[in-house]
Amino acid sequence: MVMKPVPWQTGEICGPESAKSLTKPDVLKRDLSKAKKLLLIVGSEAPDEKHGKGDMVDYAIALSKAGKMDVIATGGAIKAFIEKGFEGAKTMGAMELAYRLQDPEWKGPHGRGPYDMIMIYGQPYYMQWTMLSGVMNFAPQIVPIALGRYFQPHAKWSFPNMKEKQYHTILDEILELVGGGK
Amino acid sequence: MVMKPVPWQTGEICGPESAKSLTKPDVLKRDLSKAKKLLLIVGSEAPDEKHGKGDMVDYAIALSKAGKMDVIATGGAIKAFIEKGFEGAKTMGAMELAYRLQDPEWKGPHGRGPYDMIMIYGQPYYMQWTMLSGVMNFAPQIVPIALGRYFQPHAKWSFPNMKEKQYHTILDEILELVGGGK
Amino acid sequence: MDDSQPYYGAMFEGTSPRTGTDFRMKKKAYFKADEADTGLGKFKGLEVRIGTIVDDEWDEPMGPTPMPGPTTLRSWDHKILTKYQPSYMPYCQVCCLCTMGKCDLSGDKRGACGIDIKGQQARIVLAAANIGCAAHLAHSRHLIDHLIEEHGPRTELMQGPGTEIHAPVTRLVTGMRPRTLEDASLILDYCETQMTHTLSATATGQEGSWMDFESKVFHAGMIDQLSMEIADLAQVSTLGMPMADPDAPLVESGIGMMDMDKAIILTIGHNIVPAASITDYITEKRLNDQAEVGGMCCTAWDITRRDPKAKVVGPISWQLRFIRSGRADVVVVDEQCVRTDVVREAKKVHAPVISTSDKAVMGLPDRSDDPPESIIKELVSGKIDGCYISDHSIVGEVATKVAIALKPSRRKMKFFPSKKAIQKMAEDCKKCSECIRACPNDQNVMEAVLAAQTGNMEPLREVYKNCIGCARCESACPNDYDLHSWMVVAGEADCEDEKYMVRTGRGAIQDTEIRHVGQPIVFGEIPGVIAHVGCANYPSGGDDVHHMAEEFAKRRYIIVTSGCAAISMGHVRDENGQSIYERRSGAFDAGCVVNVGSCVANSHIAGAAIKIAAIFAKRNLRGNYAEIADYIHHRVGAVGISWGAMSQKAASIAAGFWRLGVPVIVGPHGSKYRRMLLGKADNERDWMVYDARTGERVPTAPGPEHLFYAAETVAEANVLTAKLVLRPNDTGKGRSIKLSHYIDIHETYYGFFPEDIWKYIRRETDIPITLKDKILAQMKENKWKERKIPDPTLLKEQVIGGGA
Amino acid sequence: MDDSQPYYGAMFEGTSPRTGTDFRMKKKAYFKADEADTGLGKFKGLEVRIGTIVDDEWDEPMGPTPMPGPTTLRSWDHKILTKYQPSYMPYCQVCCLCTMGKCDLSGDKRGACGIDIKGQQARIVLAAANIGCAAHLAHSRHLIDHLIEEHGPRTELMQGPGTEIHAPVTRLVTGMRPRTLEDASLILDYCETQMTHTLSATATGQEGSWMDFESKVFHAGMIDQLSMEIADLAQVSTLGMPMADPDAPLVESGIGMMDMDKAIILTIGHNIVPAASITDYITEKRLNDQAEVGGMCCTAWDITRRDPKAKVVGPISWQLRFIRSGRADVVVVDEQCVRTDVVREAKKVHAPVISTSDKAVMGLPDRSDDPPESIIKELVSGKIDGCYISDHSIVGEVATKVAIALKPSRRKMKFFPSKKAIQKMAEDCKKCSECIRACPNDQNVMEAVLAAQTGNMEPLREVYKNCIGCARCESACPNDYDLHSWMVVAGEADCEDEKYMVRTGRGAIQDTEIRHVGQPIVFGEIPGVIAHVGCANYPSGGDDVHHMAEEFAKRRYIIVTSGCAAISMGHVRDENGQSIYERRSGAFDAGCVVNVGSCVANSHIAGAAIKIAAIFAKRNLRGNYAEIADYIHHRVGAVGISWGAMSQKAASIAAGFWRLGVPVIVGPHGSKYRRMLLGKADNERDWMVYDARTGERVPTAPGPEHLFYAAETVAEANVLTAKLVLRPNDTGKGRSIKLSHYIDIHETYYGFFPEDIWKYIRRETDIPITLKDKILAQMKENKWKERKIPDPTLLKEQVIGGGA
Ligand code: SF4
Ligand code: SF4
Ligand code: SF4
Ligand code: SF4
Ligand code: SF4
Ligand code: SF4
Ligand code: SF4
Ligand code: SF4
Repeated sequence: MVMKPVPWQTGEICGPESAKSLTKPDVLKRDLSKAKKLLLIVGSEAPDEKHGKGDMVDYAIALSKAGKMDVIATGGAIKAFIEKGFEGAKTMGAMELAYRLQDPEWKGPHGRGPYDMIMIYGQPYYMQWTMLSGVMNFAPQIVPIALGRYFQPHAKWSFPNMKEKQYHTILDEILELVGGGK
Repeated sequence: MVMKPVPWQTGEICGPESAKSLTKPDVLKRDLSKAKKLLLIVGSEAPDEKHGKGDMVDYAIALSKAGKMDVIATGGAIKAFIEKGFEGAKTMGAMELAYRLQDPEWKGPHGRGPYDMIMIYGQPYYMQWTMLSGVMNFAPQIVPIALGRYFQPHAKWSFPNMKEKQYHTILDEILELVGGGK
Repeated sequence: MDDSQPYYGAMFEGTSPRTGTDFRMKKKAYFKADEADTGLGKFKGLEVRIGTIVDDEWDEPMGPTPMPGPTTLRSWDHKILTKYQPSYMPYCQVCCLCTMGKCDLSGDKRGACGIDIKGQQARIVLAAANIGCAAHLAHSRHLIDHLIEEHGPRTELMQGPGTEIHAPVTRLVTGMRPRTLEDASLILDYCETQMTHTLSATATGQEGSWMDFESKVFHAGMIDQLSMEIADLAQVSTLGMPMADPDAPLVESGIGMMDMDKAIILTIGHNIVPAASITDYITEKRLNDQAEVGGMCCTAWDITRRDPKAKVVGPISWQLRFIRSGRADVVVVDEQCVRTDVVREAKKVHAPVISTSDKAVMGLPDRSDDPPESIIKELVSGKIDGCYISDHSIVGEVATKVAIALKPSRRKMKFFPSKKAIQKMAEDCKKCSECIRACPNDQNVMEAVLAAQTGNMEPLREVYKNCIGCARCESACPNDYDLHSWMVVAGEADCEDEKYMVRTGRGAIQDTEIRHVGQPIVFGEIPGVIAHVGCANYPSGGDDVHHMAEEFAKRRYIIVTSGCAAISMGHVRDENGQSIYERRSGAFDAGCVVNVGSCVANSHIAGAAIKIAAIFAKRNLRGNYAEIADYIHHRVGAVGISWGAMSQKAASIAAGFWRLGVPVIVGPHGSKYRRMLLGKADNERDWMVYDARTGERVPTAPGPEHLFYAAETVAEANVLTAKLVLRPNDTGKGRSIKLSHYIDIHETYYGFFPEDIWKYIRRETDIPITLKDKILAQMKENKWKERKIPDPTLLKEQVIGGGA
Repeated sequence: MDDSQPYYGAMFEGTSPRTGTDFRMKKKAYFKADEADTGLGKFKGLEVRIGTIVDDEWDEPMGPTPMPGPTTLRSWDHKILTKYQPSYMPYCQVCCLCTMGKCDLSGDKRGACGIDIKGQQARIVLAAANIGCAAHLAHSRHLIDHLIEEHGPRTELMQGPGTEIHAPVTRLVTGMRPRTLEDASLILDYCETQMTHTLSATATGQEGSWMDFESKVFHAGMIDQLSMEIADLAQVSTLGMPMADPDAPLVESGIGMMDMDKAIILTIGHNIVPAASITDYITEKRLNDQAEVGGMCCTAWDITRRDPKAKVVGPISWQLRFIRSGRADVVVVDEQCVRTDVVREAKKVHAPVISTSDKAVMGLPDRSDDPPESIIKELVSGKIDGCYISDHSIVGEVATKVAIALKPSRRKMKFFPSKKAIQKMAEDCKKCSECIRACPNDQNVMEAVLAAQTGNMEPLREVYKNCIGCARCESACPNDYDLHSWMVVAGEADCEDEKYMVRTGRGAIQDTEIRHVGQPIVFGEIPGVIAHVGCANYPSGGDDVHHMAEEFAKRRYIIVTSGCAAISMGHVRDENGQSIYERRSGAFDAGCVVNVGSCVANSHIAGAAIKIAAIFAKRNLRGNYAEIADYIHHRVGAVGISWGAMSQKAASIAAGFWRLGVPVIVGPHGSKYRRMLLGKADNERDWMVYDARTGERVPTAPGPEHLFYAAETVAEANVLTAKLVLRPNDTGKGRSIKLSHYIDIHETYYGFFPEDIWKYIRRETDIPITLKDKILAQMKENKWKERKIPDPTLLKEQVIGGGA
């Protein structure tokens, strides 16, 4: 099932609505150009996941800078941001976040919302699945983009269970796109 | 959703297993060449559905002859076969059939089984959906091919919610394939 | 002592349900006599709890299984389930019941709890049966509580003249004769305990075997049947309903029957209590010329049973069309079969909603403790969209006054768009097919909308006829078209013309009627008893129910009916303008159509079958479940049909019949119950029975062939019905009558002579005379051999002399 | 008269639960005195049904809501649900509950019954809560039936010394003091009725509003809590378990503790009755040197409560590893948390299975009526894989004799493959990832298998540590590898080393203990009561539970625990080889670890909170639910944590706490319960309370901030826990203590000083002294203003003088 846009955990089928398979960064262009406020959500697994010479927290920092995105760290990932000296991240619980995003007027902990696009990775697969279900079903104003390696059906765009190497390559391409697009 | 391999009735999502989209008859070749005993199952809606100059019962008769397939008519469709003077069809209930097919030694009313491939159309969409679920889950020895216009996720092969015209064209192509293949 | 046997006061202590020892002999010693004295001030409470439990006047000996626990009848269930094995058609391959999931159960995978896909399907069936059972049981409990409150616990329970064996299901299951409301309450205690047990088995990490899940499904069904009998018994005894009356009144029915010159109160649901408060209020205050009450679903039957001036609007699928039409000035909902968006829908037509049941509060503000005048004011002013009133005694006043107050202004409003407006709106149709894809009946709504663009409303009208009124097409439409309303507008004329007379529910069947037909039924000379029950999820309109009923009534089968099916059956007029109820008698006899009443009354259908065993065969009923079920299964040619079976309740009702060995047919949507119970006609071993006279195992023809079956079409249902009435015990004459009908129906609907007649011929007398040659030829071809007609049973213990 | 009030014998007639009129004044006249005489022979049965119901010796006045119906507490629920709104995360966008479906509920679509996706999610939550409640309730019923049978209905209920306020939940909910088993039975009648009502609301066409579904979820949770209290009360009273004993014995625990020189009987489940029959038999026949009993799940606690020689093998997720290890010579399952494939798994290691519960018969042949000797013979010979025995009294003999007979031959068998063999088999791995995709904890099983190819077992051992023992990886593997067994082999040494001493369940909390800690808790000086309960669906091993408990115990919070969490908590040894139970006292006091016992015992945790209100604040409990819940919510800094919450039972247990206003945290898998109950900290209006002294509406800090929350990590859970213990009623000293801990924990786990401290400062005395400068700066930055400390309540009627 690698490289197919089917739920990574095999039982986690959802409903009729399902994400589009993100295989080329370019497909995001349209949505990116329409988005006004972007939020990057980074979960507890990010510090332990390698990317390039650093980890997925470093990637978040880079992405945030490139795309001028606010960052919310969940599940304690904030500690890694702080340790890396990054000031732009705030902490919130994943479940709180999934809830508050449903409010189209919610300004977020940075006070700069409401957001109309989120990029997300780093929570346990199944937990992100439920978070995104909340967003998909009750926050239609938000375009959710899942940046984890495995397919998240409740996003608008999600990688189709990428091979590891390709995954990291496309992440870098997205970083470029986001940076270039703004 | 026309021309996409998603369940026609939008709520009828199934599980992780789902049919492959049948858009070219050729893809059936492999399965057809492996199949030893074919059964054609025709439901109650067939007599009312046009195809070419006749209806889908005429198509069944042609297909049965071309592919030397036994025919079982469900829900009273048998009457149309008899009225058309076709002798090769037997009648059974759809639910009985879905059950008996699960027995790998079942010889069927023609006494010529067990079947290892079925082609099926003509039952109400949702009812065929459940029949095929029984087959997919409990009759792994059978390759089920759905020949209705709308996508049946529990088949092995199914049309992806075809446009009407294309649908009838591909049916004719399949007829040819089946006839030619044997 | 068997631990699975629950403890019910002093009733059953010391009694093993397996050994069948007479429980009255076995009172335990721990009740001290002096305690009865000390607590003299407390007697009132105490005394009430017992009533007729210690029934010293009943000389029928106690059978082996009074008040069975969840596994007491397991061995009977296993017999049935071996003969009719579940055919699972998973409706979903995953399980989402706990947080170890979702578990993928496809292929031979197991869930994190160890369950496999068959176990899972069976578990879901059990969950559904429990939910269905809970619905009736909670309804029954509410009724009993209310009636005890109103009439006192010692109020006698009656089923009417000629029903000496009253409450046959209760006798059979519990070993009790319920004589008072207090007894009824005790029986519900038992039911609630059992339901808790069977529901608990669905929890993660409990039952694991599909067979045992299914056995518990049967148990839930039996408990359901019991709780329904109690409910109807109680309401018939206290609320002035017809009592086992074949001449129950004809009442008006259909949308066109509602008198729009009066204020209209629409009642929806199943619980007579609030609705009765309305009709009583209207009668008492002599407001009949100002207001009238129409019912939908079972409440319709129960209000007309109590007050024949009330009207039956239609079955469940008529809810939306009727509310949307704006005809109702106030909508009163009680419980079950209520559209969950009723408040939203009624609001569109400015009709307030009064919720009267704690099961369906619908988010409405609670006004239970307010004085009626203030509630009325709030509702009439539109300050609130509706309210919840738990005190039924004030519902009548509030609903009536509100309706009368609102009527004048509401009659000036128009709620539906004109055909012109529809034509205009239709022009923007996106041709996206979403309406078709959303329609459970696969109606081509889009085509109809496209036709409407040109002013042709006929296709929309056609859709209306096959429509179950679910509005899924609407909510799927990206243009937010009120598609269902459009159909109703297209079918306006049909609506107005909906005027029928239907016979309201008569309640139980009389012993005298049974005495009259018991023998011809058991011998097969009345070819069958066909019960049309349940909801209105029809694949193509309600007329089908009438068609099926008429097909068999005219062949002198006994037709019994209840619930929405009974409404639909009456909604067809013949060339003389008469409904089936006008044409046919309401007696339990050949060719008659017997409406027992609302869903809870359908327990009388089982009751009739049980009484046949008691009256004709003189079998003991008391706590004697397996023997009686075995009797019915082999001798009583009854078939249940629930053509529009929809809910969990229909599932549990069916389960009650399965445990009695009575086959049930549902319409094609019933395939979504995701498991059938099917026999294998060609598997001779499956049709062996003991001959009770000799103990021999003898083959019989496959009859009834299936126990639960979703038919694709009316044609299939009719053919199957004719076949499912066959029973091993048929006499030659009975068998030949049944076969003639089967052959005739088969030829009519399938176009050819059935090929399996020879299987059902045991000896020459079985052969229908007029078809003798053809059948003899078939017999010869199939190497037919003569068989004996056994005294059939599946129970070894039924063999005379114990089957040694 | 409120119709939603059910009728319970003579108990409550004439009493409105809303008005609170003393019910003893209101007996109705329909009980005729002479009837008490006529039926003298029947008294025995009658008398039993009542017991202490008419409790003339209890001078506590009846509160407003004895035996509440499904909507009686609705207005309280709505208050809570407005403050903590559901955040739904649909686990499935469709509904498959009836045959009008499946309905697509995505977007703003509605189902054919009119329901929308929020209503549907709430309905599923209600169904789950009902199933969970049914599991405990049916268990409770079984216990009570059995104990009445065994000990008689007048057997007194006791909770032990210092528990004058026994059964606080029962008092609160029902207004009754249950004094005998017979009373307990009556209370279960009430519970069963309520559960039937709430379950019925899930049927198609009943409740429509998410708010009302959720209110019924709370109702089911409350009923669940009540039934659990009754169950534990009954077993503690009769089965020789510790009674509210802080010094309950330490018992042996862990796989390594099992003495393989003896025959091993493994008991799995929740119902002590069959397990007790085994330990009793062993003791009676002096077979302790030949056989020993180990328990898994709650049965483990309950057998060791009865017999400290028995052992606690491990939590639910240990089932498979222990069975597969072949150590158990016979497996006895009762009910709940039993792997549904236990027969299949036990068969692999030639261990017969005895099912003892009608909830989990597992398809086994029924041997209930056979003599023990013949059953033993069948089981020892392997003729049957196991059997169902409903008569618990013979289970002890059968299980023990079978285990002893089988032991010698079974000890010679080898059940696991060698590491070598694993290495060999691993070579064929298809690298298909299916094992990873199947793993609920996303374990990289494939990598571990690939490592095993080279003989490196360490990765498999790592997986073992994070594994919940579900075997989904295995059933997904196309090579049919016994992957879970491989992990166990890789972790063999860890297994052998699993040797711990754990304190068995003590039962209730004493009034004297409450008297001691009531004030410091309410004032906030004991910073909180943290309850670790529930199942073992841990995201990364059971050590986390120990870690969380220790983190707060060392800060002098009171740690309470029960069920599998209590086992996991004890399965970590410190540098001195001691478990947390050895290090810390079992008293209900600061820094102690209180194991109340099995899951049903966790009702004592709620009981303790309720007793604080009664003892410290002298509030009346009797039928006074809303006031007490309001009290607890605002004053008792309790938090429930169910880190491995898995089942429907965990859901209903949580719901019981929600209705009491106590927040619950679950682990990340808990997100699959598909709805949280969340507050909005920044929404000032949500945190307004009445000041009971003045009637003013005053703002408070958001505490507790959430009511139901799935934490992603231990870090998040710890930070949240520290915050959720905050209560509006904290004194200055209490608040400053709580805040110090919150700050410290926040800095430890999140790496920075929390930014919201200023919100929780009401006046300067709230500021932790050592951090004063930092906090003052933060206050200034946020334009802090002084606030008053109210006497907080959400109930207008609690305002002195009625809140006019
Ligand atoms: S109940 Fe069993 S199959 Fe269902 S989700 Fe839970 S573990 Fe999986
Ligand atoms: S309202 Fe009628 S036409 Fe529309 S989806 Fe439902 S059944 Fe089909
Ligand atoms: S859903 Fe609406 S817009 Fe689409 S085809 Fe149907 S009527 Fe037209
Ligand atoms: S028959 Fe079915 S749909 Fe009709 S009222 Fe009864 S339960 Fe409801
Ligand atoms: S069982 Fe029903 S609710 Fe659960 S995943 Fe399947 S379709 Fe969805
Ligand atoms: S219960 Fe309602 S939403 Fe669910 S399948 Fe039935 S009609 Fe559809
Ligand atoms: S048994 Fe352990 S490793 Fe395998 S799927 Fe279950 S949790 Fe994962
Ligand atoms: S599922 Fe089996 S074959 Fe596939 S990767 Fe895992 S261990 Fe290898």
